[in-house]
Amino acid sequence: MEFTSTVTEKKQVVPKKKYSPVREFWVNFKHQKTAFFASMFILLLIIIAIIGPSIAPYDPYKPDYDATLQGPSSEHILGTDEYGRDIFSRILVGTRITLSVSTSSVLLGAIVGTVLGIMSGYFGGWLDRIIMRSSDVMFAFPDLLLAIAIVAVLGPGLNNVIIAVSVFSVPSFARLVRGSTLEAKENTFVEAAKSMGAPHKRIMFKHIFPETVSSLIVFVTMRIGTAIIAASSLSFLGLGASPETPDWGAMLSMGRDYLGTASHVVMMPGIAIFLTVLAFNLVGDGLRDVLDPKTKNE
Amino acid sequence: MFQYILKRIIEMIPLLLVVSILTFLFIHMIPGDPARLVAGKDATLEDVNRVSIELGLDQPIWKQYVTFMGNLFKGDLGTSLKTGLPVSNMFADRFMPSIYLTLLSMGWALVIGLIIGTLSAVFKNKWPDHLGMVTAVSGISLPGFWLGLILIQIFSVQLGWFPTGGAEGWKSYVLPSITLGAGIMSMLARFTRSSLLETLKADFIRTGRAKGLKESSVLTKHALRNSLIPVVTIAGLQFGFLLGGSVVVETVFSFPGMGRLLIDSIAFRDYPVIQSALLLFSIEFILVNLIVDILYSTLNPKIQYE
Amino acid sequence: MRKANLWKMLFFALVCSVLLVGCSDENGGDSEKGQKGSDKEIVIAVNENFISMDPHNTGDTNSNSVQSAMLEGLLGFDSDGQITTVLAEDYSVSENALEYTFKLNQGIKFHDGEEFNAEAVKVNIERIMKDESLRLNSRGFNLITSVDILGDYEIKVTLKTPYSAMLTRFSVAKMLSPKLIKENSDDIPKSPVGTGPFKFVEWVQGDHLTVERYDDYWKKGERVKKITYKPVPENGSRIAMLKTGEASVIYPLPAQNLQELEGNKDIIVSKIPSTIARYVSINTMKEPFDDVRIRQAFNYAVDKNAYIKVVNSGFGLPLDSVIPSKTLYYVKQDVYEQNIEKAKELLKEAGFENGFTAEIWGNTNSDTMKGMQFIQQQLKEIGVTVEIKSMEEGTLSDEIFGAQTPEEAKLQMWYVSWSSYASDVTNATKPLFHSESIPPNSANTAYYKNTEVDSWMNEANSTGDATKQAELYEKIQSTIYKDAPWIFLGVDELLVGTRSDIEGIYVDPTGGINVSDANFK
Amino acid sequence: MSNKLLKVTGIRKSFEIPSGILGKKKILKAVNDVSFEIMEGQTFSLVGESGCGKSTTGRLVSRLLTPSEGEIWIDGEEISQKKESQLKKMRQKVQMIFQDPYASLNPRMKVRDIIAEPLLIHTKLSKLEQQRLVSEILKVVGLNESHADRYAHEFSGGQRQRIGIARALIMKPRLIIADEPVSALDVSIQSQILNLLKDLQSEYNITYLFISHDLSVVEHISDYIGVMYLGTIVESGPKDAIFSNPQHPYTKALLSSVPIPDPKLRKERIILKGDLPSPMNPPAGCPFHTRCPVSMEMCKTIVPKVTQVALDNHFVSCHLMSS
Amino acid sequence: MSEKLLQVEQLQTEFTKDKQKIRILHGVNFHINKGEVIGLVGESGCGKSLTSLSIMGLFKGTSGEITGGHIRFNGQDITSLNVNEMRKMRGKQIAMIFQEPMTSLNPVMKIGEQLMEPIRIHLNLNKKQAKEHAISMLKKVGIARPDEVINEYPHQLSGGMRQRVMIAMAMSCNPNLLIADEPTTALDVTIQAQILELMKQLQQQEDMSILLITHDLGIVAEMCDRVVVMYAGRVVEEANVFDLFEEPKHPYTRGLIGSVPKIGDKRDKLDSIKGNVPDPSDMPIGCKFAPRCTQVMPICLEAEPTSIMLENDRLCSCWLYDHERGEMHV
Repeated sequence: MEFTSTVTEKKQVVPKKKYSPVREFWVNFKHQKTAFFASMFILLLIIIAIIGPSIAPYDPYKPDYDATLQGPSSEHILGTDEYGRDIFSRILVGTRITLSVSTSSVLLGAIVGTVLGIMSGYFGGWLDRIIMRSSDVMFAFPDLLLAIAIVAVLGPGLNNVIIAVSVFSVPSFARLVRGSTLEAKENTFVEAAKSMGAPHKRIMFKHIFPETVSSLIVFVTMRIGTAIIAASSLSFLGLGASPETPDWGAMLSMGRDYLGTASHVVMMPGIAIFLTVLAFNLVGDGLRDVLDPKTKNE
Repeated sequence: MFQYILKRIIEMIPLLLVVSILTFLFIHMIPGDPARLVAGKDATLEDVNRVSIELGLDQPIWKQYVTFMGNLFKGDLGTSLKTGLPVSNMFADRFMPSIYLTLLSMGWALVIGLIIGTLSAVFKNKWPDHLGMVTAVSGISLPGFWLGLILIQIFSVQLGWFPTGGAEGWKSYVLPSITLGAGIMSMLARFTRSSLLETLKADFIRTGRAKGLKESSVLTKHALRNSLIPVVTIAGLQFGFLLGGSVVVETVFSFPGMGRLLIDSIAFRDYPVIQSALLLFSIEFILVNLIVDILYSTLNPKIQYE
Repeated sequence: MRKANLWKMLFFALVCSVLLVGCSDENGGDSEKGQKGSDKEIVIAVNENFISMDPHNTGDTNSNSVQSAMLEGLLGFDSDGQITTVLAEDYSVSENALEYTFKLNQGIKFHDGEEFNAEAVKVNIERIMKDESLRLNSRGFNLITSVDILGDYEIKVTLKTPYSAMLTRFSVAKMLSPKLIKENSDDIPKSPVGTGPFKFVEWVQGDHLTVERYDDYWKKGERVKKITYKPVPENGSRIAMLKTGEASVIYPLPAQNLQELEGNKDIIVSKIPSTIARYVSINTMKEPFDDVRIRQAFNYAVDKNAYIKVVNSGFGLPLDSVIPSKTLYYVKQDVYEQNIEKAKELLKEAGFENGFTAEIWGNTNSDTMKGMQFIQQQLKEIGVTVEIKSMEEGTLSDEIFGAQTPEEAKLQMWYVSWSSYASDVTNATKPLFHSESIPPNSANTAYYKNTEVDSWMNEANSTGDATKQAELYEKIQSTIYKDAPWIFLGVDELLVGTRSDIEGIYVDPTGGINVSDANFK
Repeated sequence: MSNKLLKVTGIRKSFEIPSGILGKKKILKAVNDVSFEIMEGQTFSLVGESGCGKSTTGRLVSRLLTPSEGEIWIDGEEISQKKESQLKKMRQKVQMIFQDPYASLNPRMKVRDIIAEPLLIHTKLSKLEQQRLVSEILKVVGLNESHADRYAHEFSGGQRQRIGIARALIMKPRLIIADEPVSALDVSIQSQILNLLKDLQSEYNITYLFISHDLSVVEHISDYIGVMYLGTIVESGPKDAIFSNPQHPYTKALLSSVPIPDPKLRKERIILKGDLPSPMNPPAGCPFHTRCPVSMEMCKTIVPKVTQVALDNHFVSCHLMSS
Repeated sequence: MSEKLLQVEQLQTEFTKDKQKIRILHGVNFHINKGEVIGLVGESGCGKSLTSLSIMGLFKGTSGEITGGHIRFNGQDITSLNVNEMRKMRGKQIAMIFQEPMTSLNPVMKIGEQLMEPIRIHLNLNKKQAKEHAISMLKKVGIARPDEVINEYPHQLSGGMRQRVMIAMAMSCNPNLLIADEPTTALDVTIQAQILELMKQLQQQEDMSILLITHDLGIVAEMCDRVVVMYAGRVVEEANVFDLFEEPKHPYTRGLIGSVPKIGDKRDKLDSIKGNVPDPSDMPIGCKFAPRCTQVMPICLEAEPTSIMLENDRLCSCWLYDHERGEMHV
């Protein structure tokens, strides 16, 4: 057949650089300076999360009642808290808890939300209506009451904080994913799969889900920031992690009484939270520019 | 239009009924016995049981619900278990300040958010964009109570410009509304930016330029209005959240709002107050959605109400 | 509708919101608050919302404080928390502790012009007697069998059984205008009418409550024109208000912020020993806490002075008995001074050389969480690992009182505090240590059961003889202290911040704010 | 050759369209009493302007949609109301090719997996066997093995459409429903694909239901043609009959509207007035009467019946014919 | 008649992607006489739309820029105009209509408002006059109830109506040149026929020049006086419409015409051009069409042919017609 020549036509031209999707993403992402820098910061955080306990200069739990509320000094570079614990060590050790609580709660929320959202968008009809109306109710329902209920039923503790925070994010994820599902459903390749007789499960997870991934990733990074703040707000209301845990949010809320007298107790974890949330949001912004098909093309 | 609004309001009723049942079940499922809390720490079991009967808490839940709803239809929100005051009385003083605070926060967040977002989109990838986005993202990244406490330290204690709290006079609204609006402003700025960037790629923008329009009129007359549609959605959603009150901001600024009342009531398991407050929030939420829909139709002529 | 220009609408919305706020400004009254001069007002910032203005149904200190500006009882408390006469000129108790006779002051009028007399007292007492929903009803008043008017200004109250705290109750039960009770009882929780130095003006829920000088008050004196009470839950905000002068008095003054006020000549800080005992109750029926050595070891493990320094920012006294020092019949005990060696030895004797794991419960209050962490740190020294479970108040109370029998109880340790009137030693002991008070019945969360102590308490309650009571309470205190059903921590010292241009305001050991002589200097 | 592979009789499909946010639902009659049949190995084309219901008809036949009425017989089996679970056999026999080669291939799947997907769904073949079939089919459509491990977005439009065809071919279908398969392609590529489709037909005896708006393409590929207007077939018949002897005024106008790529043949066209009526609010009587240059009074009220024009299966629905 | 209205000379246009400049137009040359309809044909990606955007100076919001050559309009080099001067030119002297009448109109503005914008800017009319003018324009393009239509929104109109509105808008200031970029591609054939008819009619009425950009050779044959064929950012052939269809010179043009199915055409197989359009960032050396050409010669793979004037004022860029060098290498 004459078409075979299509293959040979490129012989005399320089081989074209066609990247795999992952590679292409990476190349584009590197151009996003701020986002790239922010993601390096997050990488640093992850490293700290892993090795934090071993590089911490002091035992983050060990009190020293003779050296409480000391300002930053050469001995304690970020000062000490109300029990004389080294704030720097606590922040280092707390990185793991803070990051894992926020990421796991967001991921949990994302998983549940995604499944609900895809089903809602894909099947439509009464299922859609039920899921969407319930998420409306969830939106209207004060987060805190939900948190209290969850913590009340499950008891306090980090795991339950994770559950509580993830429950908050389920409706948002469900909506987001439903939106992109409705969009993805319009793709002819979905129809093509249907015409081949592909089962619903395959269509939903093989064909539709990947279409939602890029907006999901963007949203996840942004939600992680929200989750850190949500978890710290729970601490503020005393519903968070066990109080001795060097979770940044808990440090922030326990330390707030000392804002006037020993402000470093609040400022240091506050700055840590701020920078981390900022970094996640910047990465999310960058990812959006790279991944979102709507803003991607020049 | 009027018919449409009426229809929407009628549609609210079954939804609210469902919400009321759900919330009623929900709040009764949370552990905690208001009778114990009413009776006091030093009360004996006997006292607690008596209080329980007195407050009608010994009744089956459905009966309590029927009583509550019955009173509600008579316009009676019930009596607070904690204070013994009519719930409507407790809401009266807090409702308007909450509304004002919400409007103010929303107002400035909308104006500044739109300005930052527009500038960022127009100067995409130039310094105003970077500056604007860092400002915006910072707004999201600051924990509310931290920002609030720092604002108090600077503007109340150090500079003495604004009171530390309360809800008397416009001055006392300044700091809480900044704290509350910061996150929303940021979100709106970001949405405005991306939405505007998208609109600026639309064909009709090119048409506008092909007509010989000035770039400024292309932006204001053609691009901005189109890009407001998604922004309105986000704004509406946030508005709904704000109306529910912000516990954190209300606590930091000792602001007499609905959020703190709700929290105090939750802590006390003050069922009638919680129930009424949740119902009120739901109504607000639905009304805000309605307003957003109407705003939609003014922004987007494609959507029509028949 | 579609014609409407969006920008116009947005602008309109903004203008509206500004206007609305502007209006609220006018409604909110004058903005000149906190200025000097006795015709101005004093602003008092407290840490929590007021719950109710019904004096017969109040359990919280702040509501009591506000009420005390407007209402007075037959009896009252002096600045040390001991009972004095107020509306009653004199009183007597029969020997069998069943009959209480009051002679009333004359010429006193309620704010609404009603006269204060025996009839008015009877209306008040009968209200409490009959209405079971009132908090005071279950606290003594349901024991009343009759209220007899002996004269226009003399009245006798008879009890079914002796109740040693009855005098304290009469001090708490403030008198309301009989007209209010009879005609507008719904208004009682909102706007009470009494005989006090100030009368009710307005209560904006969640924001403030204002009272105004009652010019016909029966005790003459110079007083400020107006007092406004504001609930300001955030510590930092309260202290900021004091500094900026927005508040003339703040209570409680957060101890950790005291340093901020150092060298500030405009602010006077006063320190009052309180009747608030801080302790950890230990479930004495649960292994291994049923061994007194373990409990004593815990007590030896804790450094009370460090506790006061770290948790209470240096303000407080060690709890050196089962009741605070201001409480009636208090007797100082031998304090368990911190002695890690001894504690470890006790543990070893009890068979826990290598320590064990225990759970401590508490509410979500930041002070509680601080205290629990401290206990955790201290017990770690003797090898006991403490897990902190902070629970939201309602849940916590369900967890504790949900257990119908001691066997069901999951509670091991509870970080908590107790406060009673200085004059009310019964309330400071019976609900906490009497075996009848074991949950769910009442607050004996140590599940402390000592038949001897039970009988001493019963005896003390049924006698009107003060010497006898003092004797019994001495035995009760020393026995319980040795049994160590608690980790005895400290007694709070209350801190009040006052602007230096204010006089005549003091806080009593229970935390009540007395303003009857409040004025600008 | 005389085996009827597809027979469609009287199918109808309506959609409910919510209008506005709360308006009353409107009924869109997308397909309104459509009947036709295709002999095995032949090409039947549905041609018409946007909104005429040709694509809906295609999707009804492929049972992506369920008809409200009517029968669809494929290879002797009636499938119009069968449930998805009962359609497995039919799905193997009938494959689709779509208009947009960009959207119809999952951008996140390798070409290999795209083509093998029907095998994965319908067969229990081993990975190896699947891959062998894929390589085979790639050659058939003019691609080669090295293309299999790339992603669809790395290909040009024509190549993508080849991938789409390969996917349709792999199950060795009897019927291919091609919905505007070349309208998104450049002319030079369009001819490649049309030629390929023709070659495949003669090689594998495939039957096509070809859907297009482009009369010149349709003329080139079809054996039989059905001209659709507002949900109904107004004229149908063998290609030559339709093109050389069009009877329905709409067919005539349509033919006349097509610009001929030859400046010497510039001619007076029949320019229809107005726009297509909304299918949500179709005119009474003959659906075409609002734009028909020769409409009569009766056309406004009476729906014309189908009449046979000549012996060779040429049918027209027009009052001009029946009178 | 042969007065040159627009001359495009050696036009080069580039885009920047990932900091790399990609040249899309490589020295495009052609001209338009007054009152002439020129067809610019080629497949997607050949640079025909970009040529029109270059003429209009519509690069705002893209990274495109003109990096070489001149565009003379009435003798004036418009590539040297500043932003403001160019803006005043757009819509007044050169107007443009686009492919998608749906998205080319602002969905949230009334037709009247959008129509009045260029009128008010360029003709200095007051609101009332502008409105009258707008209504008259709508009448001119055959819209039945112009008074109502000006108060309607784009979505309330059909595709054909919208394109009429676009034409009315473009024609409202009496431009000398109308650039129509695939004006009927999104429309149905019967509507397309209406619009083409309208354009023809208006062109004759106003004696306006039209640059008609299309991929549809049928439309070209129907509408144009002269045809410019583009391939890979270059003009490969230019000729009178009759000559071009009669005897296409460039192998590409020939392939293009051969691959279009014609009604009444009895060929069983269509001609086709093998392969695909090359990627602009990855162009072959020599003649860009060489890899797909059926008559490729060795020189084609080495050097790019230049434009050669043939009989009847035709131009063609192909080595086949360069009798000196072309034959040397055969």
